Amino acid sequence: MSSADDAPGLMVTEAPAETGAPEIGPPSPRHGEIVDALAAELGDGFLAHHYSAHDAWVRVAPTSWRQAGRICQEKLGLNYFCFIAGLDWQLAPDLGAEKRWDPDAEATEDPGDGPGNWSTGVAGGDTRFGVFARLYDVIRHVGLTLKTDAGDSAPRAESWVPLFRGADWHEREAWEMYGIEFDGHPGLRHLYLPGEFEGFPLRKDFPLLAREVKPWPGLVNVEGLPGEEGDEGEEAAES
Amino acid sequence: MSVTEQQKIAYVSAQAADARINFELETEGMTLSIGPQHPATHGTLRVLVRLDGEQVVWADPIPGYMHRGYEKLCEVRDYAQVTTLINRIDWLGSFANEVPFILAAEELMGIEAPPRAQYIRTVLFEMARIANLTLFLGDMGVQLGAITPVFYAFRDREYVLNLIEGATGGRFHPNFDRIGGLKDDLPKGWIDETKVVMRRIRRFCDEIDDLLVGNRIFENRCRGIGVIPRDIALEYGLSGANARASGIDFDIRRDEDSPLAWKHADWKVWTHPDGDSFARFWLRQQEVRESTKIVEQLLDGLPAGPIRAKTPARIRVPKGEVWMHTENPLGEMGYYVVSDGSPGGPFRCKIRTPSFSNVSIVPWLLRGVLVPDVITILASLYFILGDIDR
Amino acid sequence: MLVAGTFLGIHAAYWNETVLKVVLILSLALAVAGAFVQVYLFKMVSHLQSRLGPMESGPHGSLQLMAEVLKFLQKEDTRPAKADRWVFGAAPFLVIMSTMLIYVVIPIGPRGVVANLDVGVLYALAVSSISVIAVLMAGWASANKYSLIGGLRAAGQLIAYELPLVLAVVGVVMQAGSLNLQQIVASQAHFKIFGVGGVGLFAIPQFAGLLIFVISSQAELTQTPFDMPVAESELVAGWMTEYTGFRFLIFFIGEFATAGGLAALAAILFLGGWWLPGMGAHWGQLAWAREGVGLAVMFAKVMLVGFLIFWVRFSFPRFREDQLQAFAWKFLIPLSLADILITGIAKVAVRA
Amino acid sequence: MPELPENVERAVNIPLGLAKGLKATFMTMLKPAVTVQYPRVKETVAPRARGVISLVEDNCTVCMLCARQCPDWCIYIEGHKDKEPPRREGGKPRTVSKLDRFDIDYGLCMYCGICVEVCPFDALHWSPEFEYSEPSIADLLHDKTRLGQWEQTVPEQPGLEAGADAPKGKKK
Repeated sequence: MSSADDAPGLMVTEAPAETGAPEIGPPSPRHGEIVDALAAELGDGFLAHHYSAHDAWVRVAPTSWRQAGRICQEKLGLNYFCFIAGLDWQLAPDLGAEKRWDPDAEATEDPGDGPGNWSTGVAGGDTRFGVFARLYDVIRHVGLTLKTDAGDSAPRAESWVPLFRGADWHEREAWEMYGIEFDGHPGLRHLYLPGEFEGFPLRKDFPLLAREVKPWPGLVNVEGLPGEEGDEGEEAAES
Repeated sequence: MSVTEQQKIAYVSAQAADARINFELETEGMTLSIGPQHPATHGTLRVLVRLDGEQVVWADPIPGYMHRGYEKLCEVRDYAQVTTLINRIDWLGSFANEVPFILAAEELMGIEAPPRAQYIRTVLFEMARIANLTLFLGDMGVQLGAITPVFYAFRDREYVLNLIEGATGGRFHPNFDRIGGLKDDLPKGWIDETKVVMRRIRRFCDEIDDLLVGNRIFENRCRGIGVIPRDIALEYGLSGANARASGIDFDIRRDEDSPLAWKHADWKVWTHPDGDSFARFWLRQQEVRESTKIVEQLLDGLPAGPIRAKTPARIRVPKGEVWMHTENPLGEMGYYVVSDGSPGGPFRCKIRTPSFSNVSIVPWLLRGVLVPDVITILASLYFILGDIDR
Repeated sequence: MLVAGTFLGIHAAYWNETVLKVVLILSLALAVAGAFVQVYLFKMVSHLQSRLGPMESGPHGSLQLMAEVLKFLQKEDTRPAKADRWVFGAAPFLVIMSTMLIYVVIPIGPRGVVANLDVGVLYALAVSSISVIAVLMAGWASANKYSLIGGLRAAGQLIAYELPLVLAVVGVVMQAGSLNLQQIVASQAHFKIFGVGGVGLFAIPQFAGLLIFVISSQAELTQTPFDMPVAESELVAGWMTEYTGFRFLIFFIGEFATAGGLAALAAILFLGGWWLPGMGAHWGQLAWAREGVGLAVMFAKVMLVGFLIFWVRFSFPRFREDQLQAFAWKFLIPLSLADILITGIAKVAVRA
Repeated sequence: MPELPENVERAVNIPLGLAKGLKATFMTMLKPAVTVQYPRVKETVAPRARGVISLVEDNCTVCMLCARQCPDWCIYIEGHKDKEPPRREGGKPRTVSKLDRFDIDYGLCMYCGICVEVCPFDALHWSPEFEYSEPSIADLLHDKTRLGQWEQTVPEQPGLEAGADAPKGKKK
């Protein structure tokens, strides 16, 4: 089965409101029906969609996020709430070759990065932060991933708790890990981390302290021969 | 087994409902903290419970005592290292954690494991399920006071773990799955040994039938306790035996055309209309029996051939996103892998674990319940702390 | 000096006799409790669960009881700061007192009984219910939330199961025509069913009584399936949570000695006590050996009932609090009343 | 039972159910116990069990692949270069890396087996030995002599199951 390879280095943001020509057709008629029904219901809230060999993605405007969820739950039969989670598209600048623990990984300074121009994944997205959810229909065995943008600096999104009570914990976790505020959530409080924890761990710019403190044992330190100077014996890592 | 009368369930649900009403009265009750060190919670989950006499008025589980930050760790490791990491999420059925992640990576890379590898993956997947659920069958007994079943469970589970160690090298953390197939093939004589152990596990299930399922006291403690209606189960995303106990006929092994070898064996997906603790227990017991049948049929039809497809020495997963989920012993476990095409590990790896959703229903479920029933309900939901906290 | 009585054929001054009786009771109670713990709680339970049990202390784990007692003795005997000092200290000894008093009336041979009271059965059951007060004292005095709940639950349960215990005995007493335990054993000896002599067990006509008695004694001992007060999964050890060291040992001995006492009562009332078909005949010179044989028979029957208690304890889950009470009030008591009714009718109509 | 069993069928199968439970435990009592009394009787461990990693020192060319791939960063390697006599006489003396220090910290190791798998020169092997616990955690750092000693406990792997392809060269 061929997995759809997006155009390499998708740099340019997708033009909004244009549904983007799908490379391949819907994996099954059921996926096609759902996406078309959603497109009809949401009108211009329906920004982009994408099909792969097995799955379907739909990106909706942040304002019609809860409406999309309600349509899926009530009209399209996708009433099994799988999960909600956050996304952070910023490439971690300090995870360069050295810290990437892969000596021949080239530096990941991607010129295209910066506000308003993120290389986001499938079905695109314009802002750094995003929220994505997965719903499933247990009778017709079809699933759908919904995505939306949450903004660059102070991410916000509409809460799904009025639709699915199970979303409570998931959104608390997304708030705790990414700092995404969910409007209409009964009580955004810490789920995993202690009360006085500052910072949002899953953001790409949050340092992983354990690896800062300890030097990486993989650095090659094989001293050269005593007599030689300069040639291949000296790349012991004092750099 | 006579099915509970509808009005008995309605009575218990009504009792739970009016307990919720008097919740607003805010009587000065006793706040009890069950956990984080408590026999009823599999690991360090703390459930804050406010009592009015012996009845629970408000309950709030507090996870996070074992939060290891898996999703952050996956972002700084490459694919082989992530596999060693993720079989520690649900440490009881640990091979079952590796499979969806590896399937996701294979789907992104467009690699298909050879049929023999798919068969052996499914066999080890089902043996992880047996190892996981036999412990549950014994543990549910001990939570309700019967000390003997848990010894039988550990005795027979030991044979399954020895088999897993014989094939993979690790009893609890096999780390045996590779992109494109498995690390090695089965050792000589493994199949016949497994057949013997499967018969022994079925005999264990019959013993549990005699000891617990047929026991009137056990029935009194479980029937009509912790009733979860179908739509509430869907809303909270309950999966696995917890969902099937509420009448949701949903099993990923049968409903989705996963590349593994479940479609080559005929086995039955059991559901139960009641949605109470007894249904969840009884379902998991049937699931163990079905798993032993799957293992036997797949081992009979094991195709010959290579164990691993050709993969490039340096794994480079192309850019793209995929959602891959399987029916793990505890429920639906899935990985949403985002790859940016770099040689390192996944760019973002969302891990959807079954126990996280299964426990998120506890605040709704525990209202209006007696203290001893709190233990029964927590035991019947059967969650593992590694799953909740990730 | 009071008239020196003869006890077991030994002529001794009055206070010597008392000392002898006290020694007999203590050794009897400790022997039965020790046998129960060593044989059943350590070894039989392990084999029930397909494991070996303690094997390190003594050949094949035989000295485990000794090790256990020494362990408890050398443990520190703590008391919670806010505990009610005197009440906390007195509770264990009250339990031991109520247990030892049961052994006073238990006959182990034609002349082997410490006090052959005419109201033997009534006395034994009355004394065994003192432990309810001790449990409440322990629960309240340890100033601990869990022991309070445990103590209250235990008190409710012990009282609820006192009734069926007593009612089950009434059938036997009506059949034997006397409250005196020796009389009961004697009447079982001459008891004929449909003309067939020598089968002298009240268990046969009073089978329902035996069932209720054993179930109720299981509840009196707060053992599974009635061990809600000491349920580990919620309350750590019920009212005994705060007790350690010597005081806990006293509770421990009390619990198993009561088990022995109730098993002995069941053996006497339903299984014919020390009687065996050959016991009544003329033994001539060996008359003194009759007590020894009686003791052996009695011990065997007590171990049989004990086996039943522990076998049930490790095979069943536990009742919930309200189911436990409902089972006593709505099922056991009506059943025992029905049993008394039938015995009464049989007694009058058939001269059984 | 909260309420009396109405029909006789339920009244019969309640004691029957309880009796079956008792029978189950009683039958187990008759069968032999399964406990293995560990210090005196030792269970045989599967030949593939991952107990401890052993090092064949002269295979190792200090390529640092294992230290780099280890997820837990628990392999510490130091080496030096020196001259080796040429293979063929008259040839140029070869420069070869020699091991100075090869420590595995078993306090950190999670026995995943990546180092054994990734080693191109077959210098690391698994041995099912597991009785090397230490009173102090610092002693869990095994140096290369100790890792060498584990080498003779590496078992001979039995063959593979029927229908499996022949293993390609590298002995895991």
